[in-house]
Amino acid sequence: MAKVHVRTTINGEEKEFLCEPADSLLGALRDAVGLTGTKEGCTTGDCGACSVLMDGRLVPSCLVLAAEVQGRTVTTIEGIANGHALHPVQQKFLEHGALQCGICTPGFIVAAKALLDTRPNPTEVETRYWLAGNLCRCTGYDKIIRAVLDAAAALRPEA
Amino acid sequence: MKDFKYVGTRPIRHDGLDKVTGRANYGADFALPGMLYGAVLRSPHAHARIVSIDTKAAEAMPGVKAVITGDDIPENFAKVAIGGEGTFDMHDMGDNALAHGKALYNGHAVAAVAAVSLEAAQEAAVRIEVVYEPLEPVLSIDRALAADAPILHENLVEGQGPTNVAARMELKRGDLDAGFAEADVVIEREFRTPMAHQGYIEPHACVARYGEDGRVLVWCTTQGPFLVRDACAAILGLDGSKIKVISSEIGGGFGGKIPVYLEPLAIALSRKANRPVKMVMTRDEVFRATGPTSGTKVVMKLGAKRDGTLVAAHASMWYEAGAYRGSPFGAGAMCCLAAYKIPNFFIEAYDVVVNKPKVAAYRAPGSPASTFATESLVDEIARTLGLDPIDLRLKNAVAEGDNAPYGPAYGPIGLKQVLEAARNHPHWTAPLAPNQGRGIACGFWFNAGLSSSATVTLDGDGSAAVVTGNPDIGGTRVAQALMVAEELGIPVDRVRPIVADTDSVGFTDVTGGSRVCYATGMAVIAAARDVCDQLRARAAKIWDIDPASVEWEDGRAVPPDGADGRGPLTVAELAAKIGHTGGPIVGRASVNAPMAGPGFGAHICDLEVDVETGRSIVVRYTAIQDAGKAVHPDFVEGQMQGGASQGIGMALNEEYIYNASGVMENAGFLDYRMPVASDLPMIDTVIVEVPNPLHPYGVRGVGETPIVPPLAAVANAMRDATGIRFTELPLSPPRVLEGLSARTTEDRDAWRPSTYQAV
Amino acid sequence: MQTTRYEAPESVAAAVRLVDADPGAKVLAGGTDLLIQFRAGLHRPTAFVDVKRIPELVDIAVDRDGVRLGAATAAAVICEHAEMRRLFPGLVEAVQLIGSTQIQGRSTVGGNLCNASPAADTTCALIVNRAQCIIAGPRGERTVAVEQFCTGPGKTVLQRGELLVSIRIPRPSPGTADAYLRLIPRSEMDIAVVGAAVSLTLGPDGVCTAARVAIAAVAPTALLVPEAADALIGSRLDEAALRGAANAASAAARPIDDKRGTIAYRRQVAGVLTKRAAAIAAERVKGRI
Amino acid sequence: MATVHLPSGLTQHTGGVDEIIIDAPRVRELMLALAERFPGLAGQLDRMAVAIDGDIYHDAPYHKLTPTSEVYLVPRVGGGESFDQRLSHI
Repeated sequence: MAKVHVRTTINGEEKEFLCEPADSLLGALRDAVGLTGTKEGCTTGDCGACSVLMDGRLVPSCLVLAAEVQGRTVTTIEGIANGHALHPVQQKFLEHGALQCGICTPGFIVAAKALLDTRPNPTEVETRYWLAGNLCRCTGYDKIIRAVLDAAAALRPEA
Repeated sequence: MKDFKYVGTRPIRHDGLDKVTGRANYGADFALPGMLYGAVLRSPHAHARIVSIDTKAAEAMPGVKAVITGDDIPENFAKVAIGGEGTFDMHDMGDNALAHGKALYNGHAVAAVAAVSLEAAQEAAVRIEVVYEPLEPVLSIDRALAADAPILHENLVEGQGPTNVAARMELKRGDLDAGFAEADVVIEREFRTPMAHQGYIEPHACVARYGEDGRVLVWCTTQGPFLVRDACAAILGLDGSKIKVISSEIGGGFGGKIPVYLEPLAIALSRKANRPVKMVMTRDEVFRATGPTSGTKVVMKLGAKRDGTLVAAHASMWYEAGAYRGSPFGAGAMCCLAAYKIPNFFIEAYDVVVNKPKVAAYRAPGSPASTFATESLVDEIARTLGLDPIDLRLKNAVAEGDNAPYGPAYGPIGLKQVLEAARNHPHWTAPLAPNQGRGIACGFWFNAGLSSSATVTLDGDGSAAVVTGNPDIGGTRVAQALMVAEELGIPVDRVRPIVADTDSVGFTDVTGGSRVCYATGMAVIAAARDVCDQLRARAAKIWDIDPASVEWEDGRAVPPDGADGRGPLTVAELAAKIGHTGGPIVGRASVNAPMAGPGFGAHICDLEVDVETGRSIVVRYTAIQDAGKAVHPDFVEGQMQGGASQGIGMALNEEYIYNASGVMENAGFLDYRMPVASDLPMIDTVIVEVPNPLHPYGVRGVGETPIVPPLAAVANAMRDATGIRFTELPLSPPRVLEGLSARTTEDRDAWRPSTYQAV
Repeated sequence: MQTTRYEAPESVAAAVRLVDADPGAKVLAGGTDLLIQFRAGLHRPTAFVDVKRIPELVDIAVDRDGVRLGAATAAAVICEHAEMRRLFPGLVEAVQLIGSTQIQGRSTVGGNLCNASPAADTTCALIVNRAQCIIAGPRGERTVAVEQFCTGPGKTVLQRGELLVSIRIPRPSPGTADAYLRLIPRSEMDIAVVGAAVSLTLGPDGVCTAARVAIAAVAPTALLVPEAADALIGSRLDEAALRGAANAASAAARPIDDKRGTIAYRRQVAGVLTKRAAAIAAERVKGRI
Repeated sequence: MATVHLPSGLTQHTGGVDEIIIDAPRVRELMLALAERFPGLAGQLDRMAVAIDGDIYHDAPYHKLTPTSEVYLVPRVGGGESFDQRLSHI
C-alpha cells in the first residue's frame, strides 16, 4: 500500500514526511521526523506522555493518525522553549524539582503550557483536573502542581 | 554534626534541562543502523503445557529475519550471585523470559520474532502456531495451598510430594502463650492485598546488537546495567566480559526494572538475524508480563495490656510469588513488627507460587502488605483501649539499642522523633468535616548497602566529574554532585555527574533498595576525599613540605601554622598547576556497604467518604520520615510524596483483576487505576534528620519507606470516617459500599470476599 | 501487512460514497475509541475515513429551535461554546467527562454515540434532552431519536453506507434544565461505573411539569426510565419524590458484574445518582427563574 | 570470639540452640565453626546475611570479630528481592 505523503508545520518549521496510513502521529514524530521528546507510555490515550499541540489544541499524539496533520500545525516538547529561553513552565519544573525520572515531563510541560495559554490564572483544582490525563508515578504530583502554578504567576504581567 | 555548605541545598539537577526539553534519551529513544524490530508471542493461557510450536509460517512472512522459541534459550541451572545481594536463579529468569514446555501465566513469553518493521514482527508473531494443553490455573493463595491444587512446578517438592509452597521462614521471640495471657485486649484479623504494579510510565525497552566477534552491545532502560550484563550472560551462556550494557535514562522502575525480560530475547534474535534488534513492550505487556508485587494474605493477632503496652503478636503470612518462587515474604515477616518492642511474638511466612506473573521488587517489597496488618491492628487496639494512636505507638516504639524482630539491635533510629513530629504537626489536630476520618500509620524499611564504585576526576580548570554506575531515577546525579562539591569545596555546577556504562565504571549494584545516595554516596565521598588527599600532596609539593602537615579545609589546602606566610591554595589554584605537580588527578573508591540506617516514617491521612456511593478521596495528607540527612531536600520530599501516592493507590483503587481463567482483565492505565493529579491533595512533608553513623553525612535511604505507611493510614482513616475496619484492599467504592451496607450486621468484621477477583 | 487507506473527504456526499463503496471502511471522528480498538487488533478497517474536514460535521449551529451539533465536533469545542453551556449544562458536563483534557481535544459526541458503549457519558444526557440523530446515507437523510440509535454494546442503527452527520437538540422549554452525574472510582480518567442524566421542567410554582431520566452502564444500552420521571412529575422534588425516582432508576437497572462494578453496586448507585442529578437540575432551574 | 544468635527457623538444625558463643577471629571462621558444630546448618548458612553489632553485611567473611561482638544470622534481604530459597527453612 502506498505511503501517505504529509506536509505539515512542526514547531514552526515546514516538514514533510512519509507514513503508513495507520501510523500514529506519535510514531511519525518519533521515527519519521526524529523528535523523540514526545514519549510513548500506553498508546491508549491514558497516560499523557505523548501530549502535543495540534493547531494549538492539546491532543494525545498516540490517538491521532499521522496523516491527519496534513496542513495543520504541531507543537511538541522540542518547540516549547523560545530559542535558548526556556518556557516558564520548563524553568519552574527545574526550580521546583518537579520531575524525578522525567519520562512524563515532556507531556506535562506541553499540557501545562496549553493550560496557561488559555487560563492565565488557574486554581490548584483546575490545574489538577486539567492535568489529570498526565500520569506521573514518581512525584505524587505535588511539585508538578506547584511548578505550574508558579509558572502561571511568572507569566502574568506584574500587578 | 558538621555544617554543610552544599549538602542540604536545592540546586537544579544537572540532567534537568535535557528532561524538560525532550532531549533526554530513554529506553525507546535509541536506534542503530539496520535495526530490526522485535515482537513477542505470549501465552493466552494462565497455565498450559506447550505441546508444540510451529514457526514455519512466521518465518516465511516477508520481512521476518529471525524467530526464536524456548529452544533458543537453553534451560540452564546457573545461580548467579550478584553483588552479594543474593543469588538470582537463572533457570527461572531464563524460563520467564521465554517459556520451556509450560506457560505459567497469561502473558508468558512463548516465542519472539525480529522483522524489518514492528508491524511485520507483530503480524508474524501471531502466525506462530502453538498447540497448548490448558491446565487448571492456580489463581489464589487459598487455591495454591489446597490439597488438590494443580502443581506449577513438579520439581518443587516438600516432604511427601510436590507443592506450591516454595519456602517458609519464621521469626520468634519470647513465650507467645505467656504473652497473650498477659494481654487485656487481643485482636485478630485476616488481611488481604491484591497484586499491584509499580506502574512506571516508561515501558521496558532495549536495543541489542550481537557482533560477528561475539561482542554484544545492549542499550536498555534498567535499574541495574551490571545485572543486565550478568543475567544475559548466564541465561544465554555468553561470556559476560563481551557484553557491554549502556543504561538509558530510565522512566521509572520502583524495583520493576531490576529483572531482565526483553534483553535476552533481543540478543538472541540479533545473534540469529545478524542485525541489531529493538524491542519495546506495550503497556499491556508491561502489566501482564513484568513483575508486580505479591498479592498477600496475612493473619495477625496482637495483644496489649490496658495501658497500651504491646505484649504479644502472632502472624502468619502468605505471599504470591507469581509463576516462580521468590516473593518478598521474608521481608514481609521481618518488617511487620519492626517498629515496636514486643517481647513475645511468632511470625511465619510462606512463599507461594501461583499462575500470575513472577513478582519483582516493588518499593520496600513485602513491607506494605504485612505492615498494613500491623498498623490496622495497632489502630484497633488504640480504639479499643481509648488511647491516642500516636501515644500508643510512642509507648511501644523502638529506639536505639532495642532489638529488631529479625535479631540485631538498632543503632540510632528516628521512629520516636518521627512520631513526635506527627503529634506536633498541625494536621494531627486540625478539625474534620462530616464524613471525614483521620488515620495514622508507621512504616519501616531496612535500606540496602551493597557494592558501588565511583571515580572523581579533576580538570585543570578546577571542575570535576563524578562517574558512577547507577541509572538516575530520581535525582541521584545531583545528589552525588552535591557530595563532591561538599568535599572539594567547589560549586555544584562545577561538578559533572555521569552515569557510565558497564565498561566504564567499576561494578555497581542496582539503583534500588534506597541505596544510591547512601552506598554509592559513600563511594563518591571517598573518591572525592581521595582527590583531596592528592591535592594536599600537590600543595605540599608546591610548598616543599611534608604532605602529612597539610590540612584540607573548606575546599582549600592549608599549610601548617608558621609556614612562611604561605596562604592556603584553593582547588582552582591547585588545579591550574596540575600539569606541573604530577599530572591529572583521579580519585577512586569502591564500597560494599552494610545494610544499615533503617528508615522509619509515619503518615497522616484524612479521607472523605461518600457514604451513599462508597467513593472516597484523600483530602489531606502528611508524610513524615527520618532521612538521616537530606542531601537534596527536593528529591527527598519527592520520594516521600511519590511513595505516599503509590501507597494511596494501593489502598484505594489499584489491583490486578483476573477472570476465572486467569486472564488479566485490566492490563492498561484505564482500568488499573493509579492516582491522577485530581485524586490527590498536596502532600505535606516533614523531614526528620537522625544521622546514620555509617554514612559520613548521616544519610539513610529514603526511597522505599514512604510506600509502607499509606495502606493502613488510609484504612485507619476509613475506619475513623465510617466505623468500619476494612481488612482487604483496595478500598474501591463497591467494597466500601458493601461494607457500609453491612455495618449493622454481625458480619461487619468478617473478611469480605473480593469485589472483583475471581477466586 | 497493513492494507489500510486514509481518506479525508470534504463533503458528506463524498464521505457517504466512500463508506458505501467499501464496507470495510471505518469513519474516523476523534479516534479515541476507534484507534485504540484498531491497535488492539479488534478490527482491521480497509480505510479510515476522516470526517473532520467536512465543515458541517465539525460545527455547532444555534437557532430558534435549538442546536445542531456536528457529529465530529471535538468535546473541547463543545465545552468552550457559551451557548451550549447555557442551554445544556448537564449535556456539557457529560461531554466534559469524556476522558482527559487531551482526549477532549479529539473525542466527539458522534463518535461517543457510534461507539455505542453502554457506559458512554453523553448518550444519557442527549436522551433526556430529546436529541435526534441526523443520518446521511446513499438513499438520503433520515432521523432517529438518540434513545433508538444504539441497539446494543458496539451496535447502532447505522446501515451500510450511512454516516452520523449531526445531532439536533431542541431548545429547552422555559423552566427546564438538565444535569448529568457519573460514578467513577477516581476523579478522572475512568469509564462510568454508573451514569445518570435528568432533565426537568418546573412550573412557576416549583412543581415539576415534565421530566426525563436516563441511566448509563446498567444495561446493554443507555436506558430511558419513564418510571423515574413519573416519580418526579407533579412533585416539588421533595425527598419522597427524589427517593421514588431513585428507586425507579434502581429497579430499571439491569446491570452486569464486571471489572468496573458489581450488579448490586450499580443498581444502588443508579438510584443515588438519579436523585442527585434531579436535585442539581432543579437547582439549575431555580437559578434561572 | 562472638555471641551468635540463630533465627528460630534454623534451630531445627541445632537441637534447639538459638544462642552460642563461638571463638572465631572473623566471620569466615565463625561460619566454619558453626557448620562443624551443627552439620545440618552447612547448607543454610550461605543463605544468611550477618548482622554484626547491628549492621547487616551480605558479604563480609573477613570482617573481624571482637569478644563483645553480637552476631545475628539474618535472612538476606537486598534492594528488594529475596532469592534462592527453594525449599528452604530459614
